[in-house]
Amino acid sequence: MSDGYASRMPTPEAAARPWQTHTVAIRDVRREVEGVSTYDLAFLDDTVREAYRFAPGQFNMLYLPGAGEIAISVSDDPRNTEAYGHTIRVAGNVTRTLAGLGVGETLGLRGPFGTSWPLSECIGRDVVIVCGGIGLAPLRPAICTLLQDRQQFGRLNLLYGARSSDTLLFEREYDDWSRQGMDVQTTVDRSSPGWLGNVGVVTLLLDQLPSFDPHNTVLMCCGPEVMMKFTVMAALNSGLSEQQIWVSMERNMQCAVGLCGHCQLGPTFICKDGPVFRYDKIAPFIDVEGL
Amino acid sequence: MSSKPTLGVFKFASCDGCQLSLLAAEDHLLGVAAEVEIAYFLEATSHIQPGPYDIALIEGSIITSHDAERIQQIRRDSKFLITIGACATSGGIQALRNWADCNEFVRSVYATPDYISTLATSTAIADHVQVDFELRGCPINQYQLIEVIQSVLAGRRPRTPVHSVCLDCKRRGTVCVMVAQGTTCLGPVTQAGCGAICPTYNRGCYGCYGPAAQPNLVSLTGQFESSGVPREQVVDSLRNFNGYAPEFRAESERLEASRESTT
Amino acid sequence: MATATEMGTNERFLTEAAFARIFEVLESQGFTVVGPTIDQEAIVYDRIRSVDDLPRGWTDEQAPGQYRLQRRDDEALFGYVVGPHSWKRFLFPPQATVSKADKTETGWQFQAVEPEPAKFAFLGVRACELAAIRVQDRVFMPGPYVDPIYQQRRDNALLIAVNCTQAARTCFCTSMETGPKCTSGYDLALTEIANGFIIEAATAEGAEILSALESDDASIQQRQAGQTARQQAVDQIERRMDTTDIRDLFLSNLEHPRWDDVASRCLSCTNCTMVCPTCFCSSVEEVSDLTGDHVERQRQWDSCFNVDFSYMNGGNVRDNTRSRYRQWLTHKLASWIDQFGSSGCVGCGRCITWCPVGIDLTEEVAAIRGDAT
Amino acid sequence: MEADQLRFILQELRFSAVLPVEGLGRLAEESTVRRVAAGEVVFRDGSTNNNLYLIRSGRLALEMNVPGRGAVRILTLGAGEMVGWSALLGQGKMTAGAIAIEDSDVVVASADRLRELCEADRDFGFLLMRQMADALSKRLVATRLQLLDLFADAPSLIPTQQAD
Amino acid sequence: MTERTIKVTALTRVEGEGGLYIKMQGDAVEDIRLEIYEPPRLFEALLRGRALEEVPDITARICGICPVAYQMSSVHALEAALDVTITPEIRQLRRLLYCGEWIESHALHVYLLNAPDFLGFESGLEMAEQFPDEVNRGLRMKKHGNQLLEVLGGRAIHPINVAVGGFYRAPRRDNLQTLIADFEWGLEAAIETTRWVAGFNYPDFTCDYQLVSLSHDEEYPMNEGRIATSIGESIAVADYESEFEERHVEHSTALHSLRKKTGETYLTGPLARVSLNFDRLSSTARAIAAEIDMAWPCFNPFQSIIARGLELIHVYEEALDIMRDYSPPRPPRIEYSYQAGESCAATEAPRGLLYHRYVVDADGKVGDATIIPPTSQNQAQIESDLRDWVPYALSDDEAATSRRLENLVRCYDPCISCSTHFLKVKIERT
Repeated sequence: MSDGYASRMPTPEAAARPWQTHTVAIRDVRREVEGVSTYDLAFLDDTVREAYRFAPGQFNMLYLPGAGEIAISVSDDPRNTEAYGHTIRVAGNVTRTLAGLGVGETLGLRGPFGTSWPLSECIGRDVVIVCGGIGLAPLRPAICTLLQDRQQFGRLNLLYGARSSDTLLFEREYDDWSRQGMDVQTTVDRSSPGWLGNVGVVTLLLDQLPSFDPHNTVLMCCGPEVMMKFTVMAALNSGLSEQQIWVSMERNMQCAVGLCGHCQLGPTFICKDGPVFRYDKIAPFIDVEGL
Repeated sequence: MSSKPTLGVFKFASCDGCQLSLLAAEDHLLGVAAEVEIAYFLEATSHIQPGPYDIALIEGSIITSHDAERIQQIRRDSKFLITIGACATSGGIQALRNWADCNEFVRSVYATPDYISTLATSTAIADHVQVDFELRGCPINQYQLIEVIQSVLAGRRPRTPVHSVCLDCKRRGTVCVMVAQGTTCLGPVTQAGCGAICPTYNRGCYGCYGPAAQPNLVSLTGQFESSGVPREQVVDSLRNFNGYAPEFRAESERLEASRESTT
Repeated sequence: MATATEMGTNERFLTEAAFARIFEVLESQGFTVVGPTIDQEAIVYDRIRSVDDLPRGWTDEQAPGQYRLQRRDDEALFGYVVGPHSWKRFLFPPQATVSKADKTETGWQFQAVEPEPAKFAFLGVRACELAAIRVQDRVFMPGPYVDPIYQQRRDNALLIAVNCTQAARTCFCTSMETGPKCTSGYDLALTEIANGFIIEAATAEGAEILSALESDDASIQQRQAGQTARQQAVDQIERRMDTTDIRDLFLSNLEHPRWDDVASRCLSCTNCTMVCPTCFCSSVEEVSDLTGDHVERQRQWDSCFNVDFSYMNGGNVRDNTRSRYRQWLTHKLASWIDQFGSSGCVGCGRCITWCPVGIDLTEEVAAIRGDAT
Repeated sequence: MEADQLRFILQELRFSAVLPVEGLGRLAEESTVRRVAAGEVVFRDGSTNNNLYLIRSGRLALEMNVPGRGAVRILTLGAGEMVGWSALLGQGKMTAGAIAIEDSDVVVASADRLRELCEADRDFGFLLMRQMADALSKRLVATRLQLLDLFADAPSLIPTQQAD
Repeated sequence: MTERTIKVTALTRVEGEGGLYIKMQGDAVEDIRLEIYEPPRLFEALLRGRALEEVPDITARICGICPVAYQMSSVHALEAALDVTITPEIRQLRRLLYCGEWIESHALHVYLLNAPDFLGFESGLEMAEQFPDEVNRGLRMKKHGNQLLEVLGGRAIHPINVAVGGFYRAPRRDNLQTLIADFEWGLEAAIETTRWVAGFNYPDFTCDYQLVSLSHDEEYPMNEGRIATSIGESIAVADYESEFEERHVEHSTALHSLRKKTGETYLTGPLARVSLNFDRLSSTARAIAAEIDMAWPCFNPFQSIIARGLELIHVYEEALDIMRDYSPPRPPRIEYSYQAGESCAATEAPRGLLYHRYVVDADGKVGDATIIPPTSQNQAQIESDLRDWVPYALSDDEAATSRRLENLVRCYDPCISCSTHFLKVKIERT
């Protein structure tokens, strides 16, 4: 079973042609929150579709000719093989162009690339997922997998922080996730009238987390770098070791295969050594300003 | 009536070269004309349409009070205002007057200075109104201009590099004239866009595209001086087509001030 | 092709006239010969067609921030050290189209561009440059993903090395253990001596070329002359870089005050990265026609010294020269070892010579080592 | 409630768990447990309050009054957290209001009595104040992170595009 | 008598910005002004104290349409002051560069600016819808000019390769050889252009011009020669300022160039050049001129466009000759040392005579500069012609009147950007 959680290595054909892009069509667009939508993308070529598999945490390069290419983690359940959801926030040229496209239109996709969440490591252990903002998207495939194989794992906790209650991603799914055995807690930075949930940063939820066994827990974290840094601090305070903490990093990824040099952080290439790192691998570098 | 976005091209104190770049884009000219409605472009067409304009291209600097008023109206009439070229973006070569006695300048050129109505300074458009995008160059690069128009139409950010001329020299295989020939070259602190033509033609860059991002002028001018270039010449090298761009200006004034204090 | 193993002392002697025939031999085998030639007041690498294109009787004087062609007092063909170009220009071209997109009725169609067939013979590759090619081989080829353009060109390249018989003031290959003698990685290696060359083949391909040329067994005197000439290069190298524990030195000195010092001098102009024979950073640009229906993706050399190189989420991670210079030198000398198992520096000295303000990385290393934390 | 029982409760709360048993005993003697119903105000912003509260269960929210916006919720706090530090530090006047957002049990201790305890037993006082400082520093860091507005939209890449 | 004012507030399809103001008393023109909005950029003043090497770069910025003309006049004047003699090879290369500018400028004017007047369009772009082949032909010719400028000058607008003494770098032979096929096509296109414009309907309108242009014994005038006039004079360029003068005229606030001794207006530009140098045109140009059968000298300003056509043929043919025989000049630039001096030069810009005079000091700095562009010289003539043209142009339709007046102005291809000597005019608003 654990085998199925591993990152996908490229086929020899893909490895020899890193720039080969495949045509995908937009099957569905779901508006998640203001400025964030999920695009279900399906390969037009059957052979490509059948060969394509991704592991939770891996990313694709989405290409809009003329606008450019951007690294986007797959936010979908890995069991889906027809179309793959990509949850995207409008931020730059590519995402803005994408926002102008509708169902049926096509774009390019290369991938999957990078490392994945350590789901094999989670077997028999408690799992705490801490994420912020759009950072929930790259963890959604992991959540789907954890819940799918629920009995394999110990307690599952999701701690999720967002700017405000109307920017909580995938809110309609929280009940399902709870029902399937994951404790879901949310918090917001800015409260709004009528919001009865938590207010404050997500690291406080970690502090308040009811007893968990720090020695038998895997923590997975994704969000803005500063948020991850403080989450890690809180986790280390709670008794976790750096080897139990995994984070998903972001940098300017251009080639996605370690050849262009853009996404370096110290000795690592975020695109091929990451985006998912065991924390001790990047701990010396994450705090260095401008590295 | 066409629903294409409207384009206006407006001229202030300038040589016409930047707007000519649009006409010089022979291969793209008719293409551009198909994408936008040219609503105001005196040099190209007698067809004149009143504002508002979706895109305004502004050439030239402000050197008369009349122009200082005219640009305000154009700003009000324009949705997306782009300055094109060194004059509009940093005041142009005519900004040399900013360091001189302008009245004396006028007297030296005109027999009857009373007829001349001009401001004492030549200033960039952004000193008068909010500018949405600045396209550098003396003259601008027509491909960059097309890129800017295309990207505004597509609602994306124009891809105009901010790196130094050096990078383009090296991509072209041009040998560094500063290192191999001891030529004074502003390439290391000048924004790319021209295609690194001067070093490729065996001469030093003279800064047509203005300061590159985060230029280290102090280090470069120090190098010029230690290789024997007189300070006066270093100052002049910074004071030409983009002399009044903030970084070039600050450095030439620093050099001048420290000369005064040391002599 | 150039899987050179030492083939012992199989040294032969070529007269200059015999050597001159190498151009036709190479061209008859379909090679495009690239080698040193004078252009723009420097010895550059370009397509050459005969010995007449070589920089006969010229040498290069180098110092931090300075390069000058000088007449030699002899007629040596390879009597210079290294110039502004490196072979990466040909193996990893400064500009290349990597893919194309066309809008059709059924949507976008994408096509990865197959590398154009290119078969280069590099004439005059120095030991440090052989090392640089080995370094880039490790960047572009071990996979899982390979760079198709580099691989195509590399697989088909013939490397004709020339041993240095002199050194520039900026050379420090001995510190990096990459030269000056060519020890591996070439097909043929030459040492220029009076009236001709000592030549040895290290691969079957090299041997085949050699066999097409008229050569004799090198005499003891000729071998000694070659040895003396090569030793002269060793003796002339003045510059040193202490590489002891250099990886840890750098990674534990990321906040060293020297970074501020060098940032006050550095122009962030990218020259060092561009002339470096191992720097491999690139970016991809969209090139489209006005309709936007035909788009090419062009890869071009980029540099970690560019402000927007580290652009992310509306800001730049390395937004000042201090962080960019630190990134470059730390990567080159330290984190490169983690990534590719060797230093990224081969001691060719180009970054010292071609820095417009003469920043010398060996001095920076010494300064950081001098009061390391 | 028995003092012993209260001591056990305090031993389980994160804020007080590390205090020495003897000190906890004395703290327990000065404390009571109170049930606050959802919506009930514990203290008001700007009011004078002379109690320190430790949340045993449920959740409290801290709110600040902003003219024109009413009570703005700044932070929510759960089991093990402390509320009302300004009472202990002697100011008395509350910098924020506290309200229960679900039915909650809180341990209430008189700030005056606690201060006396601290004066009398400086070792205990040091430990209590260290816990206080620790809790406040966490809250400060959390506030700073809120201040950074990390999840805000990235700045627009089109420079100052006019509204259209 | 009724008073009437006609204002063309913005002249279009000319380089630079200007207007037209005419005041009528009944049928009589009371006042007529070509109004220049171009703000004064004070080039002559800002050149003072600059290194003479910078002069060709700075003066190029006077005009983006004809930068080469400014570079040519300035380097020749400075070389004269420094006693530098360029080699014949450099001289040829400069002629070739000038050919590029003439092609670019003439093709632009003929196709995008002037031809729409004759065919009833508001712009070349609009004309392209009905005359796509012609406009594309014009654009392609214009591109040839730009390509030549790019090869020789580094870029088409404000070339960077022109130096005092020659060129910074000579192009390789193959750089130019690759252009030959295009230029062969271009020569045919220039012939077609001339035939095409010769077929336009021209108003029966002539002016009593004194024509002025450079003239050279062996070649069509471009970079050097003496100044010829249609009254039979041959004036040394050094005597320019004693023969021609910029003067205030009472009814106008603009500086007018006039003949110094007689106060007469004069015309410079293609019409004058072809008229005065017809025999020096290339053989093909002369053959086409014969084929279209018109008399030279020509005094109809509207037929300037035909003169441009003939000049296009000439410069294509000359460019081809130079390119075919080209080998890079060695050295590309003549060394010189500084000396104090003063000298002048005139060259033929696409729009006419361009005169420069410089004083330089022993440190190579500019002491004084005088620049008299062709359009400034033509301005008095333009106003004078307008005065004569008004009776033909006048109708009750205000817009039609303005258009017809503008048509005449456009024939001179005035380059108002080159307004080193134009004045800001206060517009009378009645």
